[in-house]
Amino acid sequence: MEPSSNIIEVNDLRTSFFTEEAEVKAVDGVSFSVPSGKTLGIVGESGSGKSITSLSIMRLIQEPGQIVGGEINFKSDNLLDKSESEMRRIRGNEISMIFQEPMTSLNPVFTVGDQISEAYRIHQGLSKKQALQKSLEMLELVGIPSPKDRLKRYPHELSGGMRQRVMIAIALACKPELLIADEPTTALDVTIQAQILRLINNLQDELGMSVVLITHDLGVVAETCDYVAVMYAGKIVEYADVQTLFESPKHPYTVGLLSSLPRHDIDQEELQVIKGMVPSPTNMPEGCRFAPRCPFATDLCKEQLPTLDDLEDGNQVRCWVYSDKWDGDPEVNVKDDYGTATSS
Amino acid sequence: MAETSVKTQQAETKPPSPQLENMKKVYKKLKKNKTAMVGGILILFFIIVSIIGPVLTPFDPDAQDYTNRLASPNADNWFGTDHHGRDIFTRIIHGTSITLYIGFSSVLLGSVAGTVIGIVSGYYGKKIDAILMRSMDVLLAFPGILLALAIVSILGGSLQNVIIAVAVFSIPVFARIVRGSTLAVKKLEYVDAVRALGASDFRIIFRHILPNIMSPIIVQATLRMATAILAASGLSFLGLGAQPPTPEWGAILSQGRNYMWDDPHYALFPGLAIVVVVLAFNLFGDGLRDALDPKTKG
Amino acid sequence: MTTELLQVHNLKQYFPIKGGIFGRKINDVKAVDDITFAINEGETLSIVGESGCGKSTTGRAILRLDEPTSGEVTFDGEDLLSLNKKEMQKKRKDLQIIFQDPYASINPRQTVRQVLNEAMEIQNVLPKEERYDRMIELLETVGLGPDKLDRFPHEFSGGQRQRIGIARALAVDPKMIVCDESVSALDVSVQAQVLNLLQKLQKDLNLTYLFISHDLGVVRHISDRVLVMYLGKIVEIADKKSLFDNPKHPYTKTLLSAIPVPDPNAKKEQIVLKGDVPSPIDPPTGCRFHTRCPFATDRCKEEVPELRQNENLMGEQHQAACHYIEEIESGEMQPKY
Amino acid sequence: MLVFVLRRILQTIPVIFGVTILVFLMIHLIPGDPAQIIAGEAASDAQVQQMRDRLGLNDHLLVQYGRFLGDIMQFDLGNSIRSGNPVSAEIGSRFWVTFELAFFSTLLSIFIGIIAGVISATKRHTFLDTSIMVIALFGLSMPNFWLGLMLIQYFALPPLQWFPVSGWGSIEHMVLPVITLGTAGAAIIARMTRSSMLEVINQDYIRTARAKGVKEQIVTYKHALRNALIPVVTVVGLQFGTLLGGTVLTETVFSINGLGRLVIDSINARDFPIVQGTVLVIALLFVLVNFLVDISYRFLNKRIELD
Repeated sequence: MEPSSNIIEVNDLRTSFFTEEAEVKAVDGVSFSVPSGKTLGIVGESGSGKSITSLSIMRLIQEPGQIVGGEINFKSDNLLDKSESEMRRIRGNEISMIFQEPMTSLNPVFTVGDQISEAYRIHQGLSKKQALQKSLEMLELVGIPSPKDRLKRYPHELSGGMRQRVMIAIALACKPELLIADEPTTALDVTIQAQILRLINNLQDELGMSVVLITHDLGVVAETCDYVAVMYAGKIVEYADVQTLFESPKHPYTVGLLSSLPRHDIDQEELQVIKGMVPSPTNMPEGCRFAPRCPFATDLCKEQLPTLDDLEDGNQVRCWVYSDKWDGDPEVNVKDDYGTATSS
Repeated sequence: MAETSVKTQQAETKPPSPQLENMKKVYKKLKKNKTAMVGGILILFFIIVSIIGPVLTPFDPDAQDYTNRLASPNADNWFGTDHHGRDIFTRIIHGTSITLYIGFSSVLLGSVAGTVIGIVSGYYGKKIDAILMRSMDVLLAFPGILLALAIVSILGGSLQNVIIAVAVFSIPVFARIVRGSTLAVKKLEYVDAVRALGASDFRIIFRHILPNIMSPIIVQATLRMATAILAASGLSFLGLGAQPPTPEWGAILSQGRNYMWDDPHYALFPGLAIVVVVLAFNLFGDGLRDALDPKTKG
Repeated sequence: MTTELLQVHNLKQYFPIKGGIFGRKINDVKAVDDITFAINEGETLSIVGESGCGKSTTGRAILRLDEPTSGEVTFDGEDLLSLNKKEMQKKRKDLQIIFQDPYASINPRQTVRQVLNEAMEIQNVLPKEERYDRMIELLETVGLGPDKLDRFPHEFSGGQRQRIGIARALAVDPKMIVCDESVSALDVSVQAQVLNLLQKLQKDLNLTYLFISHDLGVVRHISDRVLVMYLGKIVEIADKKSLFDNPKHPYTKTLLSAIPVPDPNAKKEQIVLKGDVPSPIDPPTGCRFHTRCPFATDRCKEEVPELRQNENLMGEQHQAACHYIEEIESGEMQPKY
Repeated sequence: MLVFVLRRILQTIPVIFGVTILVFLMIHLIPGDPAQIIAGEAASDAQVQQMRDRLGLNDHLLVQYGRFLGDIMQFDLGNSIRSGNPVSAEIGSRFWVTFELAFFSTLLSIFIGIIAGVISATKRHTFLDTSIMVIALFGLSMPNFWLGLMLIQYFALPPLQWFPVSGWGSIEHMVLPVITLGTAGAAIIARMTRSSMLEVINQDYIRTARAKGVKEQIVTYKHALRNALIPVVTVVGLQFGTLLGGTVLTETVFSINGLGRLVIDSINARDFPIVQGTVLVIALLFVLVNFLVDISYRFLNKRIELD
């Protein structure tokens, strides 16, 4: 793999929401890149800023939100420098997006066929008839039974799983190079989730596209992604390839998250917990944002924000434990000591 | 959604009652809403005028002065005089309380009856619901003012009958809104939770449903004041409501109509008074709706 | 010897569908269709399944939050469905519920104090003077400080609200609690806190749980026994270990295989089912899973499989509703994908 | 769809019955002896008795209602006390005037209301938006009889005299009454359209359209407006009813010989058969309009299952 062939590179992205009282920094200096043809998973709990990150890439942030800084380099062009009409040519054509709620993400008053063909008509200037023909092929591709009949259906006549397939058909209609999937299976049952994930995976291979998968489900990440970025309170706290991340998680948050997850495939005595709760975006802690919940936190953590640094084994971690400045127990091993640290 | 945690502010001091707390919040939101404040101040102004206005006016609303008939607005008679030489400004001031009284009592009657019907219908459902809602449909089949007209034509034209008529045509409006809200609240898990605790229907309705549907009722009642005042003045204008020489605004307007050609002020001012008071309730109702709507951020 | 605290016999919950010109009943949603099971005192029985399988409906029917169409629900030796309204209201003291949505399950206009006080008032658990101390104790039990007593729901996070919901249920000293997707809406880190709390409470107070969830990870963690539902029917019931290590029904197997594991090295064969869950209005004949089952035969289309046990293949408490448990196990029947 | 239409018809029947019962009871709800009241204070006992016979007031209430219903079926609404003419004829001769007035006013309010509402929503929080909403609020707050009088004052009386003061027939006659009657409706529809647009614009499917690369104008006018207008349809239906009622005042102000004035004149003359008949006709017309609105709502709103 050539290291330079990243389809997209996000540098120091900052997106804020401006309320009457304050600026809420939903995404606060996020950087990552997606190697061509690969899948990057962005995981985080609610309020971590993962969805806002994805909408920022599409430049679909609505009032009172605003991208306040950073770069989004897509194929060596900075998307933040593009005009709105240039951006429109990219959306749905070179970069596409699917969303969490298949029930509400399709327009209820247009047929499935209308909604898929619109993409062809905008980006490829096809006639209505040609566009419908292409839409039909697309419905077949995403595995919808009796596609000819479904073309004339309205969204409410389809099940959740079928609607998500239609969403995928719309997104992939113009064979984009990058697909952003924002919690695409969260609203679906597990057996349907398995279908949709497999479909995205197969189509990724077939079309050779790159995928950014936003999710809160660590299982989904482990099964579908090549690289993982863990977000917490508007920042990336850890980035690694999927093997490394799950085998040797470094950041206390990642470790805590993994050990608080009840699993169906192995027995666990008691779940480790991360104490407390996600800080309010209007009231962020000063130093490391995880410090108030972190069992290892020292004064340094509470005062200064660590940077996202490269480690030897390929992880990038935003944690003082791994720096020269660390003022706590020098012998500490986050992964092994997490349980004992929380109970004390 | 971001989870918000609120910092401990007052661990020791005794907390205010929930109702007070809530009202404070609504008030804070209202204060930010300029239109609502304008509406609220206007309403307050009209209420004050209706109480102390009659004392302050220099003229007797019924004092006739044929030497000073149909005078145009001037320093003494700000709004001019009518065909009996009565001061129109004084008459409008005296009419304020009548207007507010009609609006308030008809809305009160209509909202109480409508709320009872709506809650019973929404909470118990099934047959009761079907029967009550079909009856409401029948009432709604008569365009508002026509229903009021029919009622007044039966009972005869008087202030009291206008109130009854306007109240009756408000009932189905409230019943429908309350029924819809009741159905929505009834589905919420906290209602199931108190049912699961063994709460009686009475408790569920009065402690858990009614307080949580008050917002739409209050908003509707405020907006309905506007409608009621318009309807009542319309009936008086048609000669079927308050009868002369009562200084009711619609009635004054009705008489002023005969002198439009030469004395436009006669019909202008009572109409303006109606516009302003109706506008006040509409403004305030809109503001209340925004303030009470949990969806709008405060 | 364990005693059965709750017995459910032939429970059916049909919701009528009205339609046609006259708006009369034209069909039913067969949400729960003739299920029988029991819960032992002090244990946690979980019901798992995908949306629309009838798991929540079962919980609500047992509590008579919706009146069941038919069947028998015996709780602590008493037939709940034969009680009149007043008697049932009294009985609710012993049988509580914790809901899914932490934002909808507490009256937004009540403070924690009012919520807890009302629970005790309805069931007349304690004299007025003693309630305050009990409330403080309850808050402590669920891990909230006494300073939270006069707060409103909107001042709490989702996890904290769920703790208030638990405190409300505990306020009347119930014997059994139905947890209806009680941790589903919470983030993982908070979910673990609430799960641990529920387990601790069970131990301390000898509670019996009926735990309804779609998350098999959570279910494995909290249950003693597990019941799997599909389209209103029980397809498999077993003790936890047996079910997760040795699932017998093809649906259970697919369900387990479909869940992503947070371990990229866990090589496993994933069975991906075709199609959607059929409508519970006109469920498939015979075995309801036959339309999606890779092993289905003509027999499955016609004959409804009963829950049964095979001593050689499954544990004592393990039952599955499949005609071909043995044939699938021996490899005699191969899946047709 | 057919099933829905048939079912809706079936649901309308009890409402129509309810309407006829109420209208029938009108005359019986009058305090005192209806025969005495209709015949007049000065009538002799014999005259009252005669009136009683004429109205059939001696029969059982149910018998009277049966007769009333039977008569309605044959378009027989009795005879006017004043003129002696059949009520149906009196109504028939004026029906179209009122219908035209209400119809054109509805058209005007839909046209202006929707355009103003959409402009307001798309230019949200601008001066234009605020102005439109302030005007709408005034439109909503003005009694239409006063608005009518003011329009006459400034446009029909000297010096402008652009339009006739009263009457009905030509386009010039129609302008002022239609504005008078349509203003409140336009205001309500504008407000409704605006809030509906603002709600729709936040929906997930609008985000989908944007993510597809659809132009903002097309997002607004194709994806959003189609959905936003669905709830507006119901308001238009209700507005038509309010308009029908409002004709009473408008016709009085402009001296238009329609149903509204007929009602007022008849109330004043205690000509109850006419009042009854007119109220019945207007109510039934409103029921019919609501029925049509419900069907078109169903037709527009794809989300509702055709159960």
